[in-house]
Amino acid sequence: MKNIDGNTVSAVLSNVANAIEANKDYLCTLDSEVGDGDHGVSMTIGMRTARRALATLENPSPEIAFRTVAEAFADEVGAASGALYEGAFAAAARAVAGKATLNTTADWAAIYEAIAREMQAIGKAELNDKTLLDAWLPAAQALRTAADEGAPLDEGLRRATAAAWAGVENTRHLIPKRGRASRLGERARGYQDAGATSAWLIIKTIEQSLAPAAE
Amino acid sequence: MKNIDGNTVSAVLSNVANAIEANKDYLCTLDSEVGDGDHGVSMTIGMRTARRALATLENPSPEIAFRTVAEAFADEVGAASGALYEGAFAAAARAVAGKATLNTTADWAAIYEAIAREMQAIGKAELNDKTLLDAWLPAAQALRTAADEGAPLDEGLRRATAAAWAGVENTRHLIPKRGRASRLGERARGYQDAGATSAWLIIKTIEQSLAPAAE
Amino acid sequence: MKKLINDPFDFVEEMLEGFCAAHDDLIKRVGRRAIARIDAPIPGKVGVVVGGGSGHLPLYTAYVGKGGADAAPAGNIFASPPAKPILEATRAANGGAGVVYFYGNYAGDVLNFDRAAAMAEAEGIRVATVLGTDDVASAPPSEAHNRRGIAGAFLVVKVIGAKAETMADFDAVVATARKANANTRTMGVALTACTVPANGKPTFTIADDEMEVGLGVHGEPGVRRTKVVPVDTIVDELVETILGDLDYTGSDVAVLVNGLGATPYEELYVIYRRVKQILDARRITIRRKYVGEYATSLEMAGASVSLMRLDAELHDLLAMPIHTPMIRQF
Amino acid sequence: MKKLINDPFDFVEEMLEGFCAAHDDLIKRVGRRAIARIDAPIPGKVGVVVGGGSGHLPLYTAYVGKGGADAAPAGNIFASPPAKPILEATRAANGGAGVVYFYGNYAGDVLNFDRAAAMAEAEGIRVATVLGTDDVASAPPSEAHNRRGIAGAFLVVKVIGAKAETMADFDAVVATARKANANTRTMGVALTACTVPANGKPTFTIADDEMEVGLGVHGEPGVRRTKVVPVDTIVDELVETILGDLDYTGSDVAVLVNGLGATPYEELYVIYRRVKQILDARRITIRRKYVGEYATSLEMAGASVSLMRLDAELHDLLAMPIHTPMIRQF
Ligand SMILES: Nc1ncnc2c1ncn2[C@@H]1O[C@H](COP(=O)(O)OP(=O)(O)O)[C@@H](O)[C@H]1O
Ligand SMILES: Nc1ncnc2c1ncn2[C@@H]1O[C@H](COP(=O)(O)OP(=O)(O)O)[C@@H](O)[C@H]1O
Ligand SMILES: [Mg+2]
Ligand SMILES: [Mg+2]
Ligand SMILES: [Mg+2]
Ligand SMILES: [Mg+2]
Repeated sequence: MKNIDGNTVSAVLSNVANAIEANKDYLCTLDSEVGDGDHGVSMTIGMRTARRALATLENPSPEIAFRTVAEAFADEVGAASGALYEGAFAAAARAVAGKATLNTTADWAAIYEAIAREMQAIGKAELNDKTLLDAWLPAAQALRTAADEGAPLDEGLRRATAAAWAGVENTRHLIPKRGRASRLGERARGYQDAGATSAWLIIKTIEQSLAPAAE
Repeated sequence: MKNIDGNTVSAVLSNVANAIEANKDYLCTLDSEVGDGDHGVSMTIGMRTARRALATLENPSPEIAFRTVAEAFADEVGAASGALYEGAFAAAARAVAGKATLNTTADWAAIYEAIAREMQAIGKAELNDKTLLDAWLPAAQALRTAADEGAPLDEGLRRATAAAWAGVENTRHLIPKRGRASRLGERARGYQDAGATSAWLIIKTIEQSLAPAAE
Repeated sequence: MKKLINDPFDFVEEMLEGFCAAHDDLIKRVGRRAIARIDAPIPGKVGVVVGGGSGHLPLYTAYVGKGGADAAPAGNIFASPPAKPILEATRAANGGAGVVYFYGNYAGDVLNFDRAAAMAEAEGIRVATVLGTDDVASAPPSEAHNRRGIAGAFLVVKVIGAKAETMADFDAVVATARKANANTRTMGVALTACTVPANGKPTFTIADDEMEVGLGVHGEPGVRRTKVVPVDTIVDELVETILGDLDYTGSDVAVLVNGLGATPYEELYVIYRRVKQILDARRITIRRKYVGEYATSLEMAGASVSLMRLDAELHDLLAMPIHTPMIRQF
Repeated sequence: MKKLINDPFDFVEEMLEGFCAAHDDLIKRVGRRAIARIDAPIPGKVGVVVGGGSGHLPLYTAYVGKGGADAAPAGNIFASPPAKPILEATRAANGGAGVVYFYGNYAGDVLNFDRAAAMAEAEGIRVATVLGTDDVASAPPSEAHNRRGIAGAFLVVKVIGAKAETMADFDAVVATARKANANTRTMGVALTACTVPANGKPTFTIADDEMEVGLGVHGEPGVRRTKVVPVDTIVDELVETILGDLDYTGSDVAVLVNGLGATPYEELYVIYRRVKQILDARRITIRRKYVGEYATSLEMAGASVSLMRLDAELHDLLAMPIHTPMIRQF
């Protein structure tokens, strides 16, 4: 098993940027159904800016890597997703402050929990409100359970991805309670939430990027 | 042979209105190729208004019937075609002033000549400038020749229609010298002139409407 | 959708560059994504900050100027600005008498403006927020406070800007802003979709003979999709819905007929003609009228009708002059 | 193309009804198809009459007002008005000092305005005609006088209206009008077609990835059809063509970036940004700038760039105030 240091975290977050950008159109299409069609654009702008900034860092700490992403969202994004991810990545940064490596399942459980908690604090959404929390909350919970059970990191991350995807699929059956789709009520049922989908993409990319290191 | 009095002229002009309106889209499409796509609209507005006004007249003289059409164009149309037809129908009215019937080939030759001459005076176009004169000038000439040869009215009108159509077909090979298409030069070659086409429609409808009376 | 743009990700940046260059006599840049009127901040005047996603010009950046807003942050296309440019706009607008925020009631905007407000208050700037909620199609009357803000924002900003220009104090400006919004209702119809440049595909598809009634200004679904009918029939539905939502009996009103982008001005005047017929028949008196493009949705075809119920104060404030990059009233 | 209209044959009538009702403080109707500024005729002032086919608002009816034109006849969509409303507008504009006609150089307009001029002169009204010929794409320099008039008309009318407002005499107004037109050049690009309502079909078809360079404002073919390229490349071509047509070296200029209808204002500002870059690099000084919709073609998407070469007189006249239904400058 390799050390997951700040450089690795930075590489992981760059992979996330690539994954988001590769799925820009898919995320926009989902957001078009009941929203304004820009979710893939907002996430791409944030993560692209983050990737550029990450590339300029020399041996960042994990905290700095996460904070750099938070700043990219703070500077460039806006929108509902921008406010949420700015806060979420800042919370992740605080959660890893002082740590040189993030090798354990518990390390990442703390990160996911910080992200989900901060998003909830900012956006006031609950589980089943058909938002990105429907991916982040189950993912954080699955990872925490894995950590409590002593599961290795790669297994924990896999479980988190699976939980996130189940959450995404579940959004299809929900009526939105937050965000611009919330005014549509019943008419928004049947559509998969864009924000939950990009959340799952992030979670899945972290898992896959860390797989070699976490084995 | 029946008398072609003012009521007959009025009925003929109403037929012309119907024919123009039935071909509105065709004329617009022709004008779209090299112009602004409104020729069928302008002619329809003029002839519709004329038809309504003609319907209110009681036993008009031929002069009044033509003048009514001129006034409809003057009030409602504008555009190149409106200015030309306002003048043309006014000239036709002057050409038949004082006449109760228009039974002879010479009567109609005088009308077509007055129309063509006035249009030339107003628009300053020559034969082969790719305008409605490419229908009116040959039609007037054919009718005059028929009159000079002592041909009966129905035959004269048929020859006028044929000459007008030949003129319309010829416009396809011409470069426009007048009107908004004139700036296109070579690029306008190959397209049939909208104004010449509506002129032929008028000429043909007059012929067909008068056929029973002119036999 | 074809667009006259370069890299779609540079669009807002290049647009702001051109906007600021074209109007350097009236406005100035106060941040990478924030502008302010050239003479801001005005000492002792309550500052007015408006803003939201880009793609709606003249809303909101072109509402900044004398008699209008003091400053505006500009977000990406259809995306609320982040807190940072909102804070920059807030500082630029602050003449020491506090700052009033007015923007459309959208989740993203609320999140970001609220953050900025907290940051501004931490710096000692007093902030109050008034949300635009004029879109009657977006929620039933019982949830009127949850409605979206659409074109009626123009009338409300016109009122707030004028009120602040009179040097009214903070509480008075806030109270008037709330009154203006509470008396404003809008409903619209869209005939075609629009395309977020960096997305590249239309936000929705709509058949060649259909229209969407009550559509949101970002392409969010409306209340009903139906065949296109004569515009008088459409206007009847829009105005009747508005009149059924708020009691305008015997009132003076301001009318705003707003084009969404692609609809010709000629059509807007046909709509105004019908609105006037309806209001005349009901003895509702049109005291102020605005016909044009005041809040667009990129190249969307469609229009909305807004009615603001007027008291003497609202009337007089609407009648005051305004001079911004795209809104001018003598 | 879907439109917000009733019977297409009633469109212009209903539009004028709405227009006159919406702007009854500024203009009045002086014929079934003619309007005039509310205080026309102004004794001793040279009258300015502009006009043409409808479907181009604000051109021409919304150019009528203080500092603009005195009166305007309105034709059917894309069709010159007949002589009669032109004559009505002429009478309404005539304050005894003669009337100047300005309109775009189109066959139909020339025929009808010339007729009206003859009728007006028969009534003792002195008339002079200046034709708008700014479209560089419509004829080579050797035939510049045969060119079409397009959006540059706005700048020219702004100058003529201001000159007349100074109470200059007839010959002076005519001379300034000619100078204004002679110093103005425009070139445009279209991305989509427009539809004459009573026709019902687009005037031309254009592929989803194509644009027409040099298109006429009524959908007349331009000089070249080509793939859509980045807007900077397009603007470079438009501006270079204009600069190659008239010598702007070391000049002061007015810039007009005009939207044809469906193109968002945001894109117009991106265009302005590029125009400024080009002119800055060539040390051509932008003294006046206009970005917006000044001459539209119904719902066509596209834009044009106009440059007016300025001397002191043209500059000062452009800088004077104007107050019309859709054009306001303090
Ligand atoms: N209050 C909220 N809490 C959590 N997530 C939210 C909230 N509001 C919106 N979202 C998420 O944001 C997504 C939309 O993001 P995006 O399209 O980028 O922003 P916007 O709605 O401002 O255009 C939604 O799909 C939803 O998942
Ligand atoms: N000077 C002219 N003389 C004769 N006919 C003309 C002249 N100018 C234009 N036309 C005719 O008018 C037709 C176009 O008419 P129309 O479309 O109604 O007017 P506009 O060009 O003003 O839109 C052309 O096809 C041509 O036949
Ligand atoms: Mg969105
Ligand atoms: Mg035509
Ligand atoms: Mg958005
Ligand atoms: Mg025409």
